[in-house]
Amino acid sequence: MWVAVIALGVLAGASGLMLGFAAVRLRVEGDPVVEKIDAILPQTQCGQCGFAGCRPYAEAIAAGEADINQCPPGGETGIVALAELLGRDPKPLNPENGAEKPKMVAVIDERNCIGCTLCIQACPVDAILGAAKHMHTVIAKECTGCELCIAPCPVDCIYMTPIAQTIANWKWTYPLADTGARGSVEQAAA
Amino acid sequence: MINEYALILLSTILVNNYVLVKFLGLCPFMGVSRKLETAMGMGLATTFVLTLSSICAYLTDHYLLIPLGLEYLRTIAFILVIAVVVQFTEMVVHKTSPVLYQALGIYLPLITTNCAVLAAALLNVQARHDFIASALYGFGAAIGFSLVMVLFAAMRERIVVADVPVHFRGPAITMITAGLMSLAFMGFAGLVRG
Amino acid sequence: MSGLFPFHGGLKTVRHKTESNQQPIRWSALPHRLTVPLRQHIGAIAKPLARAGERVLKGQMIGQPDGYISAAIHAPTSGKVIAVEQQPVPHPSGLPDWCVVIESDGEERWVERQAVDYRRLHPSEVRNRLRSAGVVGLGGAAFPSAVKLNPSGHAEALETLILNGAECEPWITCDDRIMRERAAEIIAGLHVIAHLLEPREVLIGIEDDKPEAIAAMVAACAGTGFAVRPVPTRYPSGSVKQLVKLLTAKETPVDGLPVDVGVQCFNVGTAYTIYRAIEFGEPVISRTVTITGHVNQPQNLEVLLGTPFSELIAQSGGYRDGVERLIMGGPMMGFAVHDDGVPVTKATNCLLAASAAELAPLRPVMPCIRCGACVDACPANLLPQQLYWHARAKEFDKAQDYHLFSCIECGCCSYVCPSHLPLVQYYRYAKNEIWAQEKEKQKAELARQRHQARLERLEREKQERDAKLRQKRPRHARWRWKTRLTKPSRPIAPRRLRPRPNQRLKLASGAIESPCTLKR
Amino acid sequence: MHFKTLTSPHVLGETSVGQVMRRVLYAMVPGATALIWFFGWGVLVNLAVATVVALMAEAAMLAVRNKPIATHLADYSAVVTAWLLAVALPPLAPWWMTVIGVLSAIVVAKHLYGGLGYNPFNPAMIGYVVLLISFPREMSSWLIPQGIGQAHALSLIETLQAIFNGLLPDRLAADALTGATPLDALRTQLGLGLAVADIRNSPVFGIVAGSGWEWAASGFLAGGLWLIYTRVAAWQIPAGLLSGLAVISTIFYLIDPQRYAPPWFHLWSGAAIFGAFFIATDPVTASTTPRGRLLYGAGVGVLTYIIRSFGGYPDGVAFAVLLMNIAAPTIDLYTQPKVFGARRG
Repeated sequence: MWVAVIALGVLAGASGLMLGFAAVRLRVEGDPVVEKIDAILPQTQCGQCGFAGCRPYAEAIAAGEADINQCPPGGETGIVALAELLGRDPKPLNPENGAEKPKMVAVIDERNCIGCTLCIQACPVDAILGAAKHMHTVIAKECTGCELCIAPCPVDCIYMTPIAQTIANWKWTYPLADTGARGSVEQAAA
Repeated sequence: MINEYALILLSTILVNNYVLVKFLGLCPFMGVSRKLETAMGMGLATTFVLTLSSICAYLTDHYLLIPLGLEYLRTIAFILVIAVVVQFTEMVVHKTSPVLYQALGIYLPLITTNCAVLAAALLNVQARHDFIASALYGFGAAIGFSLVMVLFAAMRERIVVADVPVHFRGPAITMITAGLMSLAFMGFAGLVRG
Repeated sequence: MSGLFPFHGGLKTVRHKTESNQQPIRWSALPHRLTVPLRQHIGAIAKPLARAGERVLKGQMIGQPDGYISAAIHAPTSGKVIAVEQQPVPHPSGLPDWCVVIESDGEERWVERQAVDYRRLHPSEVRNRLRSAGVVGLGGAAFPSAVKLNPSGHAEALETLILNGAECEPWITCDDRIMRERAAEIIAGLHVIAHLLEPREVLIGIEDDKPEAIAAMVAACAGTGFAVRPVPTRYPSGSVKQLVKLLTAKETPVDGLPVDVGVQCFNVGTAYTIYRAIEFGEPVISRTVTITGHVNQPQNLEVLLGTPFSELIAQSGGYRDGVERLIMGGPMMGFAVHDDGVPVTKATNCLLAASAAELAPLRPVMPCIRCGACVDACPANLLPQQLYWHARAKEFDKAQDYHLFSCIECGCCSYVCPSHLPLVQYYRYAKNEIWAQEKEKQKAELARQRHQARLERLEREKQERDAKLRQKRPRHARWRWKTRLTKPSRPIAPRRLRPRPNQRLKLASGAIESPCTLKR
Repeated sequence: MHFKTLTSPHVLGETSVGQVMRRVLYAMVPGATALIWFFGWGVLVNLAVATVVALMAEAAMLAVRNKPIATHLADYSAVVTAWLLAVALPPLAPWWMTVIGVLSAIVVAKHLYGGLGYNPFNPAMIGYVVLLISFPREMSSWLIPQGIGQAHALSLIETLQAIFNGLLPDRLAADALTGATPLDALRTQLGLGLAVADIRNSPVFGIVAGSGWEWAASGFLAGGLWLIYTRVAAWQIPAGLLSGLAVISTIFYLIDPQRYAPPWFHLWSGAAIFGAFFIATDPVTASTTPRGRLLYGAGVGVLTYIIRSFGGYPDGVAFAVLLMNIAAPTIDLYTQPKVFGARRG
């Protein structure tokens, strides 16, 4: 009986030593996954995920503190991409963080703006132009639609408008009659 | 001698395929074959582990268990050897390609519990293979496993998008497909013993 | 090299050319009101020069090119500008675009035009003249020709210049008529192009179902060293990549242009407009349009840009009964317009009034059986059934692995598909989605950089404020409330003035702040 | 005037799925008539039963998936599957076997994956393999091939009685019923150590391969070539299969002529030609790239030979096709044709 215990003990000890040596030689530092997660996030810096921006949310996901379905602007495609990267199952968007909305742009109603610069400080990407006691306006191209400027505005003169569809950003639609029997393939009138 | 080894390879890869004829290693077969890249990564990792552990199992059995008459400890010793090899593989994979390490996730350490690995070791002993034969046997089993998994992954990537009835989507259609695949493999029945 | 190098795939279609290529080109009547779109070319929309209420002369520039890839827009006739506003334009979306609406006064008074001798001018001067004359490719793409006439960007000299008179799409005969009636002017235009690009050889590709046009062009080319090359009638031999392969055996690289293999291609109509712009100083204000299909007198008309489609149909004897669709362009690549009130643009080469006879009967769409008929028909050597499979499943990265962007949307695959699948719309949908995602990614990257810059600015301002604070207070102030355990180098997440009501705010991991530093 | 907007191209060719499948049916007629001529009315009855059951099963599944029944039935794909399966069954196979085979083909192998175009496995072969594995005895009981009018042949009524309630006319000698197919005969006698040469002069074998079989095979060959000519089936698959089978059987034949049958025997016997032109060329389950089809066909040919010579089943075409169906998606991935303008280096 003793022979068995000793034999297995020796075998376990030897392999333990070998593994210890291999662990030292094959150490891995840093974790490039955070960069990859940050690249998938929509960078609206809106904080709807409960973190102060996209980068902190990415770090939280990498560290496992946050779930992958807390980003409404990223929407369904964002969650699927994150699930694919991290090898997890895609989950529906967490309603507590807000619902997925079409892309919006903030617009300042210039009749009511009093030039208090509170929205300028709140905007995470400096997309609002203006100075103290001067008229403010939103740079439509830069605005990510994060809605952080709406709350601080004392006169509530900022509202969100969907991005208008022009010939430049019009897109062909998904063919309707996929494999159904309806004869023709109707092009959905814009 | 040569065609005896060739026979071992042909038998383990096609005829007595570990997954579709012997029904071993089904959990990673089902779990990791969702995407082709991860299936290939898993195939590679399993080939590395299976070949190495077949060899180590043979050495442990030949030079440690039989001289000391401890044949009854065979299963525990083999599991220990396999666990060591898997741990080593996990470190290598984590070092060489973190993306694959991230994608495989839990299934990499799970190779330890993969019944194909232990089965290969035990069957080697049972068939009294010599050193080269057991290495080839392990290698052939792993190649068979990886080949079928890669083919299955490519099929699943096509089926996941097919117009499958709602109730059969996901694991249901995957199981049916695996069943039909083993139906096809039954064509080899009776080809080669072992 | 005199041989022909057939391309893979392609279709033999019923030509329907004789319906409209019997009569010569006639001028269309001067319309009462012209709606001239400012976006008639690939590239930036032209900047409007005219204002509402202004009087303009025929040929006066009303749209200035904006940027390098753009072209000018001119008033097709003299008259009063009523408005510069959004009007319906011929586009698959049916969305309006910026147009200059001119009410013609019937006098047709020309702005003063100045001819020029291109041999003595510096090539860039000639190119600017063409650019301000609004010369664009009239084959259908409407790409500003001045950009293509600039040989500087490419290392080796131009090997071959091809004049594209193939006109492979059924029903369309405007190039055919132009070649028959204006061969000499086309060759003169070709001389200007050859002068600018100095190619080693000049070929003119014409499909062999147009013998009269070939004869006319051969006669006009006598003694010029230009070679007319009849090519077999096979759709889409008129597509640039296919015609280049057909005549020079060179394959345009997957991600490149024909000029990368030393070949440049121009449409016969474009050569004619170059001739008019150089010899007569006339800007591009009209073009030849084929009006054909289910109309009483199919014919070719020389039409002022901005003329509504309905007027052209009226001048061609009106619709015969049973017209279902009005297609701008040919049946293979043209698109159906919503309303026939939209104006003619530089890209309008044909109006096809299509009834059930001309159109495919609406047959049920069946699933793809991977029969491979589309693989044999695809002139770009693609796998349309795999592209369809991934486009349908919205797996756009896989669609790109199968070279989705090499698809020239010629329609051959949809034509031969036994399941009548709208394959081309799947590919257009997938391309649009990929471009949109690409734009989204760039926008997100820009937002990330701006956010990063803002954090660093805030951090810098904080450091400066702390430094100023420390200088004002004497050194002996030992006691400090502020205890900081974080490493100073990490950027601290910006504190929000009023935290959002419904979120429990999590600090960036690792930073512990005591309340004193919260004063802002 | 306001118009409907539809996407280009606005004109379509004259083909349709129905036309493709109907041409496959026409191409099967010569081979099937040869079979009926040599093996009696049983083949015809099987064809009828299979077709009826297939159409009913297809209609039922379409109704369940609430897809339009008329349009999908008009594509004849269910009829093609039924005929492919019925031709492969023994003439006097009981009716319920045909029903089970067709149901497993149409319901399990085809509609469970989403109907036409989505099934990874060839439905007819799944049906055949299910029957082969579940009812080995009935599946290997073939008749001695002989003309309809000859003495032994069964009349139509007797055939119907045999199929529907299993009654055999007493005048039939026992072995007449359970005659083995040429491949079966070859396998069993090879097992007994006889040389191939003298095995082949027993009555079962005709000029090239099995006596009745070679005419059926030639009939299917004619139909198959017409399919290739009308571009319904891709030429690469039969070319790959027949050359694969020919090459490997020649190699083994040269190694040991006594032990392995000659290549022309293998080509003309069993379901080789029928499989090459009708079963393997099912576009949905086969590989879809030109080079991939050659590889796919060669794979089926080689696997057929391996199963025939070394395996437990007389004819390996069914298993070989299913095995290559498994490999088809992977083959498609790695045999993409070179795109227009792809860089040389």
